[in-house]
Order: sequence, then C-alpha cells, then structure tokens
Amino acid sequence: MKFAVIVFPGSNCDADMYHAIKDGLGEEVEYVFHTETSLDGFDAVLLPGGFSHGDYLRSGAIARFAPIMPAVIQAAEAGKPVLGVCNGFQVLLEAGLLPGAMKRNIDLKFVCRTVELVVENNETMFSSGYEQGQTIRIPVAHGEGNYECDDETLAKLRENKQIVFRYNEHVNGSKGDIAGITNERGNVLGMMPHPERATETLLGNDQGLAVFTSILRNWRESHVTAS
Amino acid sequence: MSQLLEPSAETIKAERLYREMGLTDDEFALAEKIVGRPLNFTETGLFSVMWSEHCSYKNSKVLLKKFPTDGENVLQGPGEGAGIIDIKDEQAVVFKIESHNHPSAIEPYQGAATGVGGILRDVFSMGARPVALLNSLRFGELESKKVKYLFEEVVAGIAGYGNCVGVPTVGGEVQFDPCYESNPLVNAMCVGLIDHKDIQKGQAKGVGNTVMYVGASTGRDGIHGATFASEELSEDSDAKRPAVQVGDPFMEKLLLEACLEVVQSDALIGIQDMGAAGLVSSSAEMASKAGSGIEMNLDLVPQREAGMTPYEMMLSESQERMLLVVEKGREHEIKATFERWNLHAVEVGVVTDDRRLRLTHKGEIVADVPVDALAEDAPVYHKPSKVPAYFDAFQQQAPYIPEITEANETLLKLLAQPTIASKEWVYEQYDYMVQTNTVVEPGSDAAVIRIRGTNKALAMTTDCNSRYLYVDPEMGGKIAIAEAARNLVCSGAKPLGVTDCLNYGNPEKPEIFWQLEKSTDGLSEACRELGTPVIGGNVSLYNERSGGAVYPTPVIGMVGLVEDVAHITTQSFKNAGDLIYVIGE
Amino acid sequence: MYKVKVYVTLRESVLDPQGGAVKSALHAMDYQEVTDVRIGKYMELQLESTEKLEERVKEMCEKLLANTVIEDYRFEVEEVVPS
Amino acid sequence: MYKVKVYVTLRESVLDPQGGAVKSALHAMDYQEVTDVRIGKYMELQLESTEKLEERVKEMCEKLLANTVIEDYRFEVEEVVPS
Ligand SMILES: Nc1ncnc2c1ncn2[C@@H]1O[C@H](COP(=O)(O)OP(=O)(O)O)[C@@H](O)[C@H]1O
Repeated sequence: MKFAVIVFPGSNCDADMYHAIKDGLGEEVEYVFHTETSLDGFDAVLLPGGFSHGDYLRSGAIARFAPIMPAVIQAAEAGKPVLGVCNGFQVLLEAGLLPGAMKRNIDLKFVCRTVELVVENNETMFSSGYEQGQTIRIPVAHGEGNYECDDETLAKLRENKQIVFRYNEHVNGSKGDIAGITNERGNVLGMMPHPERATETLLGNDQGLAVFTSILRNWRESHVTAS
Repeated sequence: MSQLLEPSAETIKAERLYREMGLTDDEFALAEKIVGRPLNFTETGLFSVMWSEHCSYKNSKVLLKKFPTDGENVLQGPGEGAGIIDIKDEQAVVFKIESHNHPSAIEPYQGAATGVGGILRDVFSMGARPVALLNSLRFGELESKKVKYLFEEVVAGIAGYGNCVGVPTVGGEVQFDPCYESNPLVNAMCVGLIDHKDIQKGQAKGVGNTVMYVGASTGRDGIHGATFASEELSEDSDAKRPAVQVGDPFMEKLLLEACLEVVQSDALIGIQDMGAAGLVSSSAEMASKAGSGIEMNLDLVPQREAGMTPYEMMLSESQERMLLVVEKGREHEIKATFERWNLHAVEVGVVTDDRRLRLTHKGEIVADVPVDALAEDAPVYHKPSKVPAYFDAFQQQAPYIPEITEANETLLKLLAQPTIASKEWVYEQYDYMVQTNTVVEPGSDAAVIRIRGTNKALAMTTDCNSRYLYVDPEMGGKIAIAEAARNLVCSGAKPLGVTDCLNYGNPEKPEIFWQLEKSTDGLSEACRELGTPVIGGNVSLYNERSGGAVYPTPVIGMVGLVEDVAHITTQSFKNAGDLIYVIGE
Repeated sequence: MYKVKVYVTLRESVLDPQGGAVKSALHAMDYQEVTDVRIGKYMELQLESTEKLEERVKEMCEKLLANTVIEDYRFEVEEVVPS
Repeated sequence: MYKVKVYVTLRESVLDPQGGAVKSALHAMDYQEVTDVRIGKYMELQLESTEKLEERVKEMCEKLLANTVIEDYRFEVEEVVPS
C-alpha cells in the first residue's frame, strides 16, 4: 500500500508521519509537496501536523488553497482514506471536507502531553484495530484544538457515528470533547491527537499504531474482494 | 531619520556623539586611527556595534581564554555559530546557548521568541538539523504581578517560536529569586545533528564570489540591539522600546529547510546568520575569517520600510535573515532552492581581496573600513577586580546547619517552592515530542533524544544554581559543571562538552568582575577535570537595573552521548519494594 | 488606491475563549464595569483600483479572511487620495 | 450601558508576519490588486455606566488590551440604549 504525506510550507510532523508508515507500519510512503497537483498512484493521503503557513490568520486557512488540495479532495471523493492529524485536521475543516471549525484552546495555551481517548466508533477504516469503547493514550500538541460546530451538526455527527475519538478528560474545550471525526462516508478522518507519535515502544507508546494498521487492513480487504 | 540629517564626521567628533552609540573616547580615537581618517555616521555605527561587549567580548575575552576548548572529539570550538563534537559514524553534534535577557525584559514574548530564533539559526547555519531546544530562565519572586506576566509571556514566546518551527523543546530550568526581579534571564540552547561532510563555515572565500542575502526583509527593528544588550537597563530603557524585534517562526522554518538543502550544494562557499548587529557583523566576520573583503550595494538589500539609511540597514536586527557566499556563476542554483521554499535569495555584493568592508548606497561609497578592525581589533580590557565585602562576611560566618524536626513538613515546604516545584506548567506548553525522537521527556534529570538510524542517543541538560555562585563563585562554578555532568550520567550518557552563557552584572564594577573571574576559574577547572571542553557560549553582562546586579549566573548547557539506547535511565522510582541506594559522599 | 477595513468577529452563538479570558483579567484588575468582551480581527488592506472592488473584497472575506462557519465579517472601503 | 470598540494595530515599523502571509495567500489566489495587508485586533467591550469611562478604557488598553511596546490602539464609545 502506498501512502502520500503532504508537505505544506510549515508542516513539521511530515517526517514523523513518514517514519510511522515506513518504520512503524512497514509500507511504502512518499512526500508530496504542496505545489504538486496529482495524487495518482497513492492509496491513502496523510495530512501531517505543524503550522502550515505559520497558521497565520487561522490554522489551515491558507493551506487549503494549496495546488495539491484539489487532488486531496478528489482522493476523498474517490473513497480513498484521507487522514489529517492536528494541522492536517485543521486543513480538512477549512477545506470543508469535514464539518465544523477550530478555535483556540479554552485556556489559550498550547498543550503538549499524552491524553486519554475513548474509541467511540471502531467501525471505521481508521479505527477497526481498536475495541469499541477502548481507552487509549495518545499525545496531543496543539494551541487550536477547541472543536466547534452548531448543535445540529453535533447531533448529526453523533447520529452518523462520525465521532471516532473522544477525549476522556477536558483537554482544550472541544465541543463534546471531540478529538477526531470522519466525514459521512467515513473515509476522511481528522483528529487532533498524534497517532504517529505513538508507534514505538522506545518512545514509550505504540497505541497509535492501530490507526495505521486499521487503514492497511481495510485496504487489503477491499483490495482482495475487488480483485 | 534621513541621511541628510545625519551628523557630519566633524560633528560626531566635536560633540562626542559616538558616546550615545556606546563608544568611549579612547575607543573612538582608536577606530579613527585604524581607519586613518574621520569616521562618518555610518562608520561610527559599524564600530559601535562591533565593539560592543555583545559582539566583541572586550571585557570577557581575557577570562574566556581560560576555558579548555579542545579535546580529541572537538571538530569546531568557539568562534563559529556553534561548536561541534564528533560522535563517530561520520556524525557530529552541534550545540550552543545564547542569552536574550534585555529584549525579554522589555517585550517578554517577542524577546524570548527571537532568542529561540537566533539560536536555531546559529545551529542550522552550520549545516546541522536542529533536533532539540532547551532553555534556562530566571525571574523574580512569583508573588509579583509583573513577574507573573514576564514568566507567562516568556514561556509563551519560547513555545510560540519553537513549536512552530518544529524543533522539540525538551528541557531547561526555571529559578525564582528577588535578584532577577527587574532583570530576568532568558537563555536558549539548541542542539543539532550533522553529517561531517555537511559542516559549513561562515567564511567569505574566493575573490569575485557573490554575496547573497536571504530571508526576511530588513526593517528598522532592533537597531542597536547589540549595544543595548551591553548596557545596564535603566528607567529609560522603556523609551528604547522600538529596538524590539518581532519574530516570524514560519519564515524561520522555511529558511531552515532551504538552508539545509542548500548546504548540500558545493556552490555554497559560506553561510552565516545575521544575528546581533545584523549585516555588519555577518559581513565583517565572514570576510575577516577568510582574510578577504566584501563590497556591498545597499540599494539591493531587501527593505521593509521606505527611506532606510545605510546606518539603519547595517545595524538592523530584523530576524530570520542569512548571509551567503556563493560561487560566482552558480547563483541561480542557490536561488532555485530558496524559491522552492518561497524565499528570495538576492545578490547584494561580492568578495574582494582588500580586506575591507565597502558599502555603497545610491551610487556613493558610504563606508569603507578594514574588516579586521571591526571583527578582530576591538580593544581588550582587563578590568580591575575586587573581593566584595559580602564575600568576606560569608567566609567569616559559621556554617549554618538547619535543624529539621518535622522532616515531612519540611519536605512539603521545599517542594512548594516555585524553584523546586514541578515545571510541568512550563513544559506542557512546549512541543517536546515533535520529530518523534524524544525518549526521555522533560521531567527527568536530562532529556534524551534518540539518533534515528543508530542505536545511540544524546542526553542534554541546562543547569546553574546561582545562589551557590553568589556565595562562592569559584566553588559554585564547579558545582554547576558537576551538576550538569551528573544529570547526564544519571540518564545513561557520557558527557561530551559544554556550552555556557555567562550572565553577570556590570563588569566595570570590580566586585562583579571578581565574580566573573572566580567563577570562570571554577568552571574551567571542573571542565578540565571532567574532560568536557567548552565548545562555545555567550556572554551577557550589564544585567542590572536600579543598582542591583543579578547573581553570577553562568548557565551550563551540557550534551552527552548514550552509546546504546538500552542504557537510558530515568529518575522516577519504578516499583514498590525496589531498594534505594545513596552513592557518593 | 483604496484602503479596506475588514472586521471579523466570532458569531454570537460561539463561545469566545479569548474574550472570556480578557474579561476575567479585567475583573481581576478591578474593572468590574466590563460585562462582556468579544475579540475579533481587524485587517487593513491596501488595494489598487480594480473593477468590482466590493465584490472581490467580499470574495476574499468569504474564501480566506473569515471562516464563515464560526465567524461574521463586515468591511468598509475608503478611497485613498494620494497626497 | 456602553459599547466600546477597541482597535489594536501593530506599530507601523513593526514586522507583521501574519499580514505578510495573508498578502501572499491573496496573491496566490489571484487578488493581485492587494498591495498591503496589516492584521490587528478588534475588540468589543460591554460596559456598565461608570464615572470616567473614557479614562478607564484608556487604562485598560494601556495595561492589558494593547501591548504598547509594539502596538497602537484607538477606541470608540457608543451609548447603548436598551430596547
Ligand atoms: N524552562 C524549562 N523548559 C523545559 N523544561 C524545563 C524547564 N524548566 C524545567 N524543566 C524540566 O523540568 C524538570 C525539572 O527541572 P528542575 O526543577 O530544574 O530539576 P533539576 O533540579 O533536577 O535539574 C527537568 O526535566 C527540566 O528539563
């Protein structure tokens, strides 16, 4: 399986994502620069964390106009797995691939620590490797992770089981303690916590690896049935 | 300020205007003698910043000479952007610490942020990828609102910059003491990794080669920052506020990636950060080190504001800028790399063979001075030294042995001291995990960063207990080195070397000079004893406000090598029932 | 030449963490009279004369300057007479 | 009841990285007519009537709302007539 890691100016978890796929998952992965326009030949698209364009104005606001974004949208429409982590999530929100918006953390401070998450829905291509309701520990590192949406959207997210990860503690003021959501179709996931930072026991935590193994397993399954 | 309004050479001399720029009568006379004619306004400015303590180390040079600076693994000692130590397998570690005390006292967020920016550039201008940041902070007592504000803003500034650039901030220290009440200390350290083949020098070699300018455009910010850093803070420091620069970490990130690409090209001859004293120091130092000269056309310097004068352009401390020397004819290769990162590298000058810095502006020569005079020939002072009365008094005192009756209560009281209490509030604002190499997170004795692709790791720490140094600077200096070394050893590493930041009061006061003298003796001896050479550092003097000096605070940054990640140890207790030992005396 | 002033504010229904923090800080400083604080952005754009100026500014706001999911915007256009 | 609008802008000579980034983004989106962008803050305060209102607002600006080291501010006071 071949993964693309999109590199925006100011991305800084691109290498972490790359290593999580290459060393953690053992699959093929390539960087794709924001000025490219095609994602042909890739089976999954990863939008890494960081501060694209300095996160000036609003996080992700400028990156969503990158030349590569039409290809990302196309990949999402084609049903390929698209995962945005942290700044990647913010870009997906700004691009309208996921509903809602991000605000600054409730206490206005950047927060970096490992937090507890609850797997709210393990029936997605990103979370099938977890148990339903399982609690896992994954690091967060963000200043704007305070998820906001109107009540109608929240109700819809719940109804469609689009909430995949929920904080098991108050981290940033997020509505409904939302940590990660998918689109309706379930092939685009945005999450603030960094699974790519939790894929190695040397660093003390490999509980994020299942996000990537889930993607791989689902891809393999659909591929076997398809061919 | 327009050029027309600049005072003439005669006026500068007659009215001793150079004094306002920080030059003494003798220094001005010396500069004039070296140049051999009266100095114009721009030239006077060049000398005043280059001969400031911050750039010339004129008051501390005699003391820094005492440090052991070489060892079998030292690839680069003091003198370049940062020192380098070999760690075998064709790799080396690059590190350096720097102060940003005065800017942080005036504008804590931007002062701290730009301190981080500067130290990052020192490391990546060597060709190294920054892998970790640390910091060492000193404030007055937390009860004061002003101190709380400074503390919160400094931490936010460090976080804001380092997090955005994507270099993990993995360690540091915070001490609170009334002596830092109005003169906080903000020291930032950066550690980088480099392949031997990529090591760069800040040299302007090769007559006819092109001098290029990259990064942010030049504005009026920070003009005279270097001189400012070499003066005591006073009540009217606030009036000097426009000297504060604003950082752009996003620009820094682009600059970092582009520079690390450019160092792979043999079209690049030399590269240096425009740090303190901006364009003057980078150009003069690059030429002086290479035994060459530089001629620059200031009309070509990217400018953020209209009507900037040569004086302003040369002395500006706008952030996120680099000066490059590129092989003639291959400028387009360098430009192409920067363009990819949305940065413009522009040609601003050429390397000459006459060892002069010659500047033109609007068709006229506005400065023409020997590069060595600026970079090398600053006067060196050996200031008078005197044992302070307080020291003698301390020596007379009988040792104080506290009587502890309620050990538990005393322990809790100690733990509640802000200086001793957990620093979680601080480091949770720093992204200490980005780059996914952080094996030991903040909260242990030293931070440990794995070296990807190997079985090795680097341990790093910053330490200094300035109260010990106040009581006895020589012994306190030894203690600081020993503490840093112990922190590394406890983490499973062998100490490699030291970078230091000497934060002291006004060296023109004999008692302060004595503190400097004694503590550098202690530091040197301990470094020699432990085999940890000093490969670079920074001096920040004049840390006084309203008469009171800070305690002598030589912050020690130390890096060690863990030969095998299996050797890494952390400070926490692991299991109930494990035995506890005390070793040492 | 035109100068356009753009004001971007969080929608009324959206909780404003920054505004809340500033309000508490003002209360702590004894400005009890402050009953509410909302924090938004103020932008000044310089524009060359262009056709459909207002329309284009509106586009810039909708696409980039404001996130209409949670923010409202308004703007004012002033002609700048070169002196 | 009063509504106070506070505008905080960076001093002219101070670098505005945000403004620079937004300008580049607008250019990339083909709004070439934009020659400069400066980004500041816009705040709306609700205040109970109080003595020396203007003076107190000025204090709030100087002490908290603006960082006068690098920012300028101005404000407008409007009386709010309860409807
Ligand atoms: N300014 C800071 N930045 C990052 N980490 C810090 C800072 N201050 C303290 N720490 C971390 O908190 C832990 C405790 O620090 P400190 O109280 O100085 O302990 P010690 O006395 O053992 O050196 C260390 O891991 C240190 O790196």
